[in-house]
Amino acid sequence: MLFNNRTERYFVWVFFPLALLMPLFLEQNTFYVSKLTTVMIFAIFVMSLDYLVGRCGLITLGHAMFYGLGGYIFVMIAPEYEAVNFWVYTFYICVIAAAVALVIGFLVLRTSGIYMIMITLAFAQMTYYFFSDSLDFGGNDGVFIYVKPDTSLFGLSLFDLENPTHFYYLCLLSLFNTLFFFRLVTRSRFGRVIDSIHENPGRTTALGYNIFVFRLMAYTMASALGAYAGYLFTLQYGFVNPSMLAWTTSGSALVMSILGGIGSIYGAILGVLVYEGLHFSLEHLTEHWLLFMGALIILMVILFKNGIAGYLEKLLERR
Amino acid sequence: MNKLLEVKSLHTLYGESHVLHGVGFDVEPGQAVSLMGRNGMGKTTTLKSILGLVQPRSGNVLFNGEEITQLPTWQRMRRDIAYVPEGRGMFHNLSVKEHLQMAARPNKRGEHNWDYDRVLETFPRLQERLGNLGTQLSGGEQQMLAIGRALVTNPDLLILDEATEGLAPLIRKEIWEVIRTIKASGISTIIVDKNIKVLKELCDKHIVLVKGQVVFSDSSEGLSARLDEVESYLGV
Amino acid sequence: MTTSLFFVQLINGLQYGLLLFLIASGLTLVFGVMGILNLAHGSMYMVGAYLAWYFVQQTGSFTLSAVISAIIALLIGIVVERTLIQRLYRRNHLDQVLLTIGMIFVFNALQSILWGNDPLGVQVPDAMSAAIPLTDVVEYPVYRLFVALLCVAIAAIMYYMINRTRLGMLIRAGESNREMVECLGIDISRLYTIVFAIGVMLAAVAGVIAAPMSSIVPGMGEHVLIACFVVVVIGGMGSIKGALIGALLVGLVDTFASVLLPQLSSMMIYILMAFILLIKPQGLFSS
Amino acid sequence: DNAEPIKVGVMLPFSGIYAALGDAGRNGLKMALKEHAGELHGRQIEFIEMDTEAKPERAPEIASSLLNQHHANFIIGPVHSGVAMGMIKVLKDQDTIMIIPNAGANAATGPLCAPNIFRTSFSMWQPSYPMGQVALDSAYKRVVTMSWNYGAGRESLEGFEEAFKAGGGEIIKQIMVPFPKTEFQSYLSEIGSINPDAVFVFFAGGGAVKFVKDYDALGLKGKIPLLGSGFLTEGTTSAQGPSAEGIRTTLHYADGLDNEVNTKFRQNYQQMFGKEADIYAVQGYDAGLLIAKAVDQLGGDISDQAALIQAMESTTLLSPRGEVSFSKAHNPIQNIYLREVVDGANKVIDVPAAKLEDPARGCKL
Amino acid sequence: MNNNVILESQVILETEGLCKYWGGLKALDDISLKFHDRELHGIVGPNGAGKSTLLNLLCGHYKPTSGRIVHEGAPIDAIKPYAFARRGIGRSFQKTNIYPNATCLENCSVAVQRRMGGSFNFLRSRHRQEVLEEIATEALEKVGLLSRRNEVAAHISYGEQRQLEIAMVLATSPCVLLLDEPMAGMGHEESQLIIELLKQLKQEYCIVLVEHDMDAVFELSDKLTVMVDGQHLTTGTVDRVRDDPRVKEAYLGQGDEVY
Ligand SMILES: Nc1ncnc2c1ncn2[C@@H]1O[C@H](COP(=O)(O)OP(=O)(O)OP(=O)(O)O)[C@@H](O)[C@H]1O
Ligand SMILES: Nc1ncnc2c1ncn2[C@@H]1O[C@H](COP(=O)(O)OP(=O)(O)OP(=O)(O)O)[C@@H](O)[C@H]1O
Ligand SMILES: [Mg+2]
Ligand SMILES: [Mg+2]
Repeated sequence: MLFNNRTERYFVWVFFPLALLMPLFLEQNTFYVSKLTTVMIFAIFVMSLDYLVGRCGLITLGHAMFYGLGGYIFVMIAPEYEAVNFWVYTFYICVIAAAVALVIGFLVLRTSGIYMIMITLAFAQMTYYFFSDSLDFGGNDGVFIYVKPDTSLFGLSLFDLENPTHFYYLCLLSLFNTLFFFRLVTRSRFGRVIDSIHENPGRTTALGYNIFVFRLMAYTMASALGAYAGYLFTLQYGFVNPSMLAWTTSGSALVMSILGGIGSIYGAILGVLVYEGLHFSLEHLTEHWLLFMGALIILMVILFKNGIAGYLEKLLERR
Repeated sequence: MNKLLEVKSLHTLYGESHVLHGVGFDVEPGQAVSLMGRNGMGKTTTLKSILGLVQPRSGNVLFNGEEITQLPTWQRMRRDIAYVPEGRGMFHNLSVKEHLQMAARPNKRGEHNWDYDRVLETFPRLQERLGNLGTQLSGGEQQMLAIGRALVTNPDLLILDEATEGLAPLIRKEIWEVIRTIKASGISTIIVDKNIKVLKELCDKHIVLVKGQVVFSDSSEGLSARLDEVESYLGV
Repeated sequence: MTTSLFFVQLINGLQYGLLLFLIASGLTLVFGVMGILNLAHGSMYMVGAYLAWYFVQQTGSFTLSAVISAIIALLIGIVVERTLIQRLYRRNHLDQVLLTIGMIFVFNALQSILWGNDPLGVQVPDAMSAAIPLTDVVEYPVYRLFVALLCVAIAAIMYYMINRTRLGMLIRAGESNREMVECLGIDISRLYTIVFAIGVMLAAVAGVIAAPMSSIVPGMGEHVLIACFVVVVIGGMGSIKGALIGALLVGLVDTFASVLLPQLSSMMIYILMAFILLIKPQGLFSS
Repeated sequence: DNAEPIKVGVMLPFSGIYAALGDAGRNGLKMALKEHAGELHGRQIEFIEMDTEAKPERAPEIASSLLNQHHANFIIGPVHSGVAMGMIKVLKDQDTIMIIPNAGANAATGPLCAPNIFRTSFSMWQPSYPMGQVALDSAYKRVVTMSWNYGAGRESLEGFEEAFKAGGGEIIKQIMVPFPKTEFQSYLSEIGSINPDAVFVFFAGGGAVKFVKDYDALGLKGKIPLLGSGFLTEGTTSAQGPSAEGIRTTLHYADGLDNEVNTKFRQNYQQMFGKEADIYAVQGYDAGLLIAKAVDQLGGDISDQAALIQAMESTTLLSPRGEVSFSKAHNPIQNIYLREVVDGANKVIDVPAAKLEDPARGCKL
Repeated sequence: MNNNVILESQVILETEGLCKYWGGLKALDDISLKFHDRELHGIVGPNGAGKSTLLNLLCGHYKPTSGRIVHEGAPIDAIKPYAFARRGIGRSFQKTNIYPNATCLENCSVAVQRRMGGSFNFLRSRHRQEVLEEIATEALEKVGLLSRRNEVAAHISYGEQRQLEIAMVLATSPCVLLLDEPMAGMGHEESQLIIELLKQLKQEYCIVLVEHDMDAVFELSDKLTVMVDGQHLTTGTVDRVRDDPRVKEAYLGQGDEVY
């Protein structure tokens, strides 16, 4: 079975049906639909990071670079006032981001641990300043995307991106596919090697695996998915800003992934839901929401050994 | 005679798995005690329970008549116990010299029998490697350093897990000599090793564990008498 | 660039580097040597600056304020280590990330509640308000020289303590294998509490000392945080010498880049860091 | 219908580096609506406050929340230009009125202008353009300009440059500091070696404090005159201390403006919030004033957006900064004052531009 | 020992003037050795003689300071560490080096998979092909760990971990086995098991064995090399080496008693 852990199975069975029905409840209020869309987009991003950090042991503080690139690549390659094809551009963006990741990964994967955190940060910051200082891409203020792509595939147009509910379903589908994909990958033979490398890189080399290549592939894959999430985010409101690439974005994603349960993949969704949910509700309650947010985060680290997913597993996995 | 260490019916669990089933024995001052058993029988677990590195579910550990079962590890060690763990426990960021300097201290009675210089005398090999980091030593050198590091704390009770693992025959002999000397100076030892011949000659008392239970506990004479039985426990 | 300007910039670079070292010194200790990933380091820097401001208002004396602030920071360090950090030693390093980010939120909120959001300033103590002329126009404030000297002193003391004393060995050993240190009869947990608190205090003291030269504003902690990590990491984890040289390198490169390569100056320290880590993947002086 | 409260969404930074600006803006806004409660024809005001954290990437979402979740009639915000862009993307041509109480990006009332977007603050060009003439009048010929390298900074310098160059001045060097870096020492040393007639800068908030202190500490003060867009000394003089004394800046407001509205405004503000008002408070105040005036004109019925916009366009506000009316692009037409810091306060010394209107390049309204 | 066998079998791995210096320390100095197919070559020497260093060079873990390593006629000292294993040079470590959080079976499966391929298959389940697990199980069985098959490696005892270490090397089915003190930390029974196993294996493979357990070394070795302080002291048959006075002085000690 693909979702072989009981908690994960429950989660998938509860979350996705609920998410499918959600717009029915919220139809009157497009904001909630949009908000959930944003959450799901970010969950894709966090999931790709979770795979890198939790499964591959490649801790990066530069993942937002690809999130931002997802948007900026689109701005760079798409004509300004003409609707392009969504799928074609998804392909372009993923391929270009993967190419960038291949080059950057080739450099950063020589280091490990904290050194890798810092060197990925370095590359992300360089990209950040590149766009933030640039006059062509709106600089610090960001740029607009005026025309959203159309999503026809073989003449069949399933989603209208201008319609928030359609966009919501597109993102939900993407999220499910991402989860499904990562599950396949972690369960595969490739996944076995990745697990081994995570646990003991030296031993894996001694067994004859070229760990660099495996890491590079994982890095490239996760980066391309991160870019895809950024692309979706950009399309949601048609707005790109360099802050998408800032280290704070990477930091938030890392926080959500740890909160959700690092390495559990589906925990990414939990992490984003809980973090964003707390943020959303506290922000409305009090001006000093930061205080409560911080206190709750501290409390959760202390109480949950392996994030929220770990906590749920402790509750549900008892036979 | 009063006991230095008393271990009473220890039950230790790792999560769900019950490893020690009521292990009990005692060590008298100046005595050398061997702890034997096949792989996975609970020798290390017994030692760790004594030191508080794992907390036994039930049972007691008394040192010099004083109950120490609830104390944190460092307080137990302060009662002048020293430990050489299996796997050696080197510090990757300390040099050989620093390993010895950081650990060195007089014992409770203020005695300084073992100090930096004496360890280097005993293991001249280390003398040549003073600047190497702990993990930049050969396996045997690490073992020497681990023993030296334990000795400079001037213990009353020295606990050696896999005492001579990875040592060349000559050095192994050396180690047995050292243990003989410290025994002569009144220090007690608990030794885990597989060399039954040497242990028989060196130790006053022998304990054999099978599946977390003491199946044999007797003096060397007793061991000679029941050698076949013990050897079958050990799979020799 | 004229020679005189070159020398002025050299001094600027060194002084900035030394200041960076001062700010990063606590992190070098807590993160580099002890291996605790404390992202709230910058917050303690901020707290130091705000405390300095507050007690200068109350007492009128900068020195007194510095002493009180340092003591408060030490206490905060003890409490934080005892109640929070200590629970995480046996866990994944990443949990420390989460915990300390939570702490950043809390400190930021408290700062806003206690002291408001307006920018604040502390004046340079009168005794050190003089300046030494460097060129016709530019002069150099005595206070900044004093800070530079102080940084050198702190670097020397830290280097000696970590590398030469038994205490330093114990701390390093604790980073490598806590259990084994405990097996040598050392109360590692109390030792760690104290050293962590000292690290926190160093961060706050840096905030106090930097206060008269900078602006005290919300978010000032996050700005220095990255720079601190850059310094510690390019120097090589756990190396005081590395951190000092890393700090000076960052200071010099940043200073000269802003004048000579203004288009790249925003990226320069990252380029420097990437460059160093590509050549030496463990930093300059890692063991 | 008039029983419903008027919903005012407040989208300002209440945490992070811009929090002080957000606070002041909100204070001003609330004060204005309270003082002018009588003109609301019985309608209550309901505030919905959202912390932008000055994060542009969150701006569309928050704006959408105010628009679609809370159905705000007015949205006041933001401080940060990047956030403004994100908001405009969502709010442009919607049925809510967006009033910008600070962000000065020229584009907001330039190429991106829209019928429902108003600004009660300024465009970056506005406060610095008149300084060009001031510099020329002071016989400064060779000037170094300096600011953070971001939109607001660049546009501010451009405003100064436009007037200064037109009058024959020469910009001998333009220094762009990476945003939000506050290490100015090397730049100042360089300026010292160039020794220009004057320096014109744009910095704000904490950066402004640090800059002014460094300028003094390195001995440039008193040797090379420092000019600035007024934000250099707004809300920061107490932190800057004596280092700020004598700095001349241009802005659409000054503490000591001698008019009745201002005196009363400063007094009330001091009373309500326990601190001195600054430009950010004034801009927020004017946003409130604008709402009050428009609601009053329509007799409390704001359901017709076209009428509402018409009413807002045609009002003239009696602001603490003097009379303010709105250009076609919905940017304020206002006086720009030349101020000098005296005893920690920005005292008016001249009015280099009266009723200055932003050129609103690119706006098709 | 049968000398004819030694002469007939071919050289499979060879070092020429191999040196490894750590700063000023000559951990390995000018070592030239030949390792033959289907032969167990024992290496002994005092602690710090450079035995582990030699193995680390032979498996590509370290790069030599100078000298050459030739495998089946091809010089291999310039190739990447992982490539050594791909050429069939497998090694076990002196300091236990396993995947602590994976089960014993999984530990071996990783090793088997290297050989079986499919490591770049992203989609197919790793549990789909039983052959792989069969081979892994076989390896566990050989070292006597079958009953611990599904135990997490961190939860088995130290000695058992040493057994697992060997099982993992076997699972890669190498042609050259480099074993660094495989018996250290193992009990009698387990040691005996490994000795029996090695006796079998040496009929097929070239085995280089570093070990301080003299009984085992003497029993198993076809050829024995003694190293002292990075230098090559002597190489020969067990009997010759055992009686060499230099060896007695440097390593074994006088007298018959072996500790
Ligand atoms: N951390 C652990 N978690 C779970 N089980 C453990 C753990 N450590 C040891 N065990 C189990 O406890 C039993 C006893 O282990 P112990 O290490 O005490 O054996 P030992 O007698 O020292 O063996 P050896 O001679 O191999 O070192 C073993 O069966 C082992 O599987
Ligand atoms: N990374 C290193 N840096 C410096 N010296 C090292 C390093 N690794 C090993 N050495 C030294 O090289 C010498 C040879 O070590 P090696 O591990 O090869 O010895 P060995 O023959 O395997 O000994 P043992 O039987 O004790 O395992 C030792 O003296 C050791 O201190
Ligand atoms: Mg054991
Ligand atoms: Mg060795």
